[in-house]
Amino acid sequence: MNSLQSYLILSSLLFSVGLAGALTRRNAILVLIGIELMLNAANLNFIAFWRYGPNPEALTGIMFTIFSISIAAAEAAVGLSIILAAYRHSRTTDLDQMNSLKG
Amino acid sequence: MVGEGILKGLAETARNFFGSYVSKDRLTTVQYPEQREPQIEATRDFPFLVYDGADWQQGMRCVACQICEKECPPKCIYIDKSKDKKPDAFGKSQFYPATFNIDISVCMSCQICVEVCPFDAIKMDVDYHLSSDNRFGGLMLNKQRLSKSNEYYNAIHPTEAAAVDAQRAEEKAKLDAKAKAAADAKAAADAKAAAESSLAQFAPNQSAAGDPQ
Amino acid sequence: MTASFMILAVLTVAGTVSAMGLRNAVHCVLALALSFAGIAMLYLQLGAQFVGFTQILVYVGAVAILAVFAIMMTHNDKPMALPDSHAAWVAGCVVAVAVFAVLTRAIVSSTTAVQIQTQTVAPQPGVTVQQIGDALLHRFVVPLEIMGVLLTAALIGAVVIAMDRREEMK
Amino acid sequence: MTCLALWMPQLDQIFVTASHWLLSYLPAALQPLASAILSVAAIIVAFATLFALTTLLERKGLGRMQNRYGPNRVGPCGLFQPLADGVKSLTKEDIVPIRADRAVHFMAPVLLVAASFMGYAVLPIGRNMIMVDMNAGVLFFFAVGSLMELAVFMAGWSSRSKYSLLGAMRAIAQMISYEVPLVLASIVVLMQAGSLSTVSIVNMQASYSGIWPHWFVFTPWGFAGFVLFMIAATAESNRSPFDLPEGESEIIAGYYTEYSGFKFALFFLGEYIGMFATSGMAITLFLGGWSAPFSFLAWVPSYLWFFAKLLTIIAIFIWVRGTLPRLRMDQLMNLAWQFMLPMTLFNLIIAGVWHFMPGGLLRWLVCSTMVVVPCILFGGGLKRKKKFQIRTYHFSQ
Repeated sequence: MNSLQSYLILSSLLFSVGLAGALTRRNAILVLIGIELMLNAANLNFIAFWRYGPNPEALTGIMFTIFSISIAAAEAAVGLSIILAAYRHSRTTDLDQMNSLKG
Repeated sequence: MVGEGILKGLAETARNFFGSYVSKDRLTTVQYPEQREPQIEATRDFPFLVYDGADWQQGMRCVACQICEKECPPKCIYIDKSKDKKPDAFGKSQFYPATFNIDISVCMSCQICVEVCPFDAIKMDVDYHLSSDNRFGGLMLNKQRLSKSNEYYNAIHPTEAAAVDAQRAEEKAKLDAKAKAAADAKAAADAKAAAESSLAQFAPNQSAAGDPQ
Repeated sequence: MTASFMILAVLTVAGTVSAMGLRNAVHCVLALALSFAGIAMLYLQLGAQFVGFTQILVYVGAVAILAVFAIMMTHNDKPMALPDSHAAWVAGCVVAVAVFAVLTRAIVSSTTAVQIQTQTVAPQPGVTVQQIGDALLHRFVVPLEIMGVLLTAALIGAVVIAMDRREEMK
Repeated sequence: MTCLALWMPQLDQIFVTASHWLLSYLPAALQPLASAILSVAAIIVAFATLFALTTLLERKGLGRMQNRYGPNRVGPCGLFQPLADGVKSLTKEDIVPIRADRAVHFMAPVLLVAASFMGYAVLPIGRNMIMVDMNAGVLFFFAVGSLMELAVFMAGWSSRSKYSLLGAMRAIAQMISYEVPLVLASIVVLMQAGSLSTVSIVNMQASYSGIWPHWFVFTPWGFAGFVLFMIAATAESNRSPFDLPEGESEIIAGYYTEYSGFKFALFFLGEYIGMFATSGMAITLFLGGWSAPFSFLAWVPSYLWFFAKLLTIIAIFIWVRGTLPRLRMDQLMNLAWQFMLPMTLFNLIIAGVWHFMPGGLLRWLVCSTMVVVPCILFGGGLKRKKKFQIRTYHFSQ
């Protein structure tokens, strides 16, 4: 196994753990955290490919990661504020109990 | 202008900072263990017991009347009355406190014990060096630690002590006068009785009638 | 696979697993911060300094703190009860393991990765902040501007959504 | 005199040469590691000593501002007071609240101190005296600074005390609010220097025209940036007048209420070390780092200049602490978002104008006006009397 592959396997492991968390946890905040972890795993892939790719001077991987980080930050802010607003309505962040569309 | 107040404040603290190095009278701190502030006469903190004369046990003014014990708001005084009596400063035979304890960790320095004492036996002290490494023994003052001489009282509260002494001297004088008058009366009565008895007997001796004096 | 990679990988995976597995939500976020920091250090190891520091600044300094605030504001800082049914839990894990298996199989059997590896890889492609800045403001200037608009919109949107509207409704 | 002129460069580089000499005795494989350990040890020793000195200076200075003596018992002029404090905090019992989250409670002070020490890696303390010359040094500094927020939260949350939690929430709100102007105020320098590396920023300022140095603080935007940076730095390091997170009269000691003994001392250390680090960054960005203030003083060893500037800034911190009362929470937030943020953004425009205008008196005039006018305008907005009404408090539902 070479270095690129080890980075990719690490990233897929992170992705799967994030996925498992997002699927099994019932707390909305933790689900969001799982999604963030999956995004991060993808970012790691970009950087690894940039590093071991054929032409690193193009900076495509780095640029992609920078934009991805900004989008993830925006996503976290909006997501958490939605959870907050939902909590105000239903007094819970448990996804199993948030089962009605009526406010 | 924005920030003007901040600049003024900074100037003030700078003035204090440098001023404290220039003029010594800005620094009002008293370097405590070495330097002491002069004691103010009306200072008071915890009560003590006054005794007259040289021996604290003999001259104790307290007669264990227990008024202070009853009046004390936080109940920090504990008195045991003695079984026997001994003569007090006025020569009257009185009880004395067998135990007299004040827990100064409880005492609130209200001075009520002093106000109610009819014998001027309990007064307020000024000594504040009372720190101790033992909360129970160190701050529970017994009779011996509480007793302080009348001279000490005169030294810490001169005006008040002078008034008390004057009043006690007056009382004592009154008592002495009374005693003298009583003694005189007694002597006179004795003389009279003696005279009568001598009259009743056969050999009256006039000079002997004045002898008991 | 160097020793430093192994250490960082173990650290990151441990952080991630505890972030998804601990019962107390605040512990989860703290473990998440560890995992983010580990990923940032992996970036540094790969020579992407700027991205690594940005990762710490954005994820550890902002997203983790934001998550923590959200947890405190939704009263989730007590240990959570275990799920009643294990069915969903098992299903989730099975799916995740399946995904991992498929990905690993793909990576290990990939010929492209081996091809890339056999090429001469620059020992450390020195990317300076200057290069990144140039790229951002020349080749990627339109995405950068769009990103600015997106972030502003997200900022305003987050404030509007999270605002307590009870006063208005009265 | 010639002898002196000959020796001064050696004196300037004495630490660098000494470290090279020490390292030359080690095998080549160990050298990078040993070099790192050596620099870390040097930084920790130097700045921990400075911390000890500062606590004493602060107490004495504050005392003098209030016409008191300050500590003067332990040793001559109270010089050994920090030692006594250290011994005291080491021998004190370490109390952990029974319901506290022990692991997090323990990790918080460690993380705080570690994070505050990490910033020194990119501070050029003297000529050639920097641990790592990173390409993105300034970014590293701010990234590491943001770790402190997490440490503060861990301390406040794990203590399971209302005071701690309130203090932590206040601290985080304040640190996040002031991190924005802090970074924005330093961006003007990055714009001018065209680099994020602290070494090249200092090198840019270390030249002279006549006897005057090219420090960034001697430009309108640089001066405004410096003042804004220092205000934000005061708030970042939770110093008076922004010491709400640990306002003794309201919430005891804020997020470290439940800490005692050596952990408490660690918080204290972390706070001061963080303050020195931000001051050091201000020196690097605006005050020319280790460069001498006049060209004819350039023979003085460079690290001495750095520490002289650092001590001056510390003195100003103490002076401000002795002067200003604590802000209210709403005043704090208004200052951050209504004054600092617009001013720093405006400062970016000023720096741009300065960059593209031809040099001369006109440029000075235009840029100075551009600094002063918005300052008065935004400041006036702060001063405007607000109508207060009776507030009804509702706790978090």
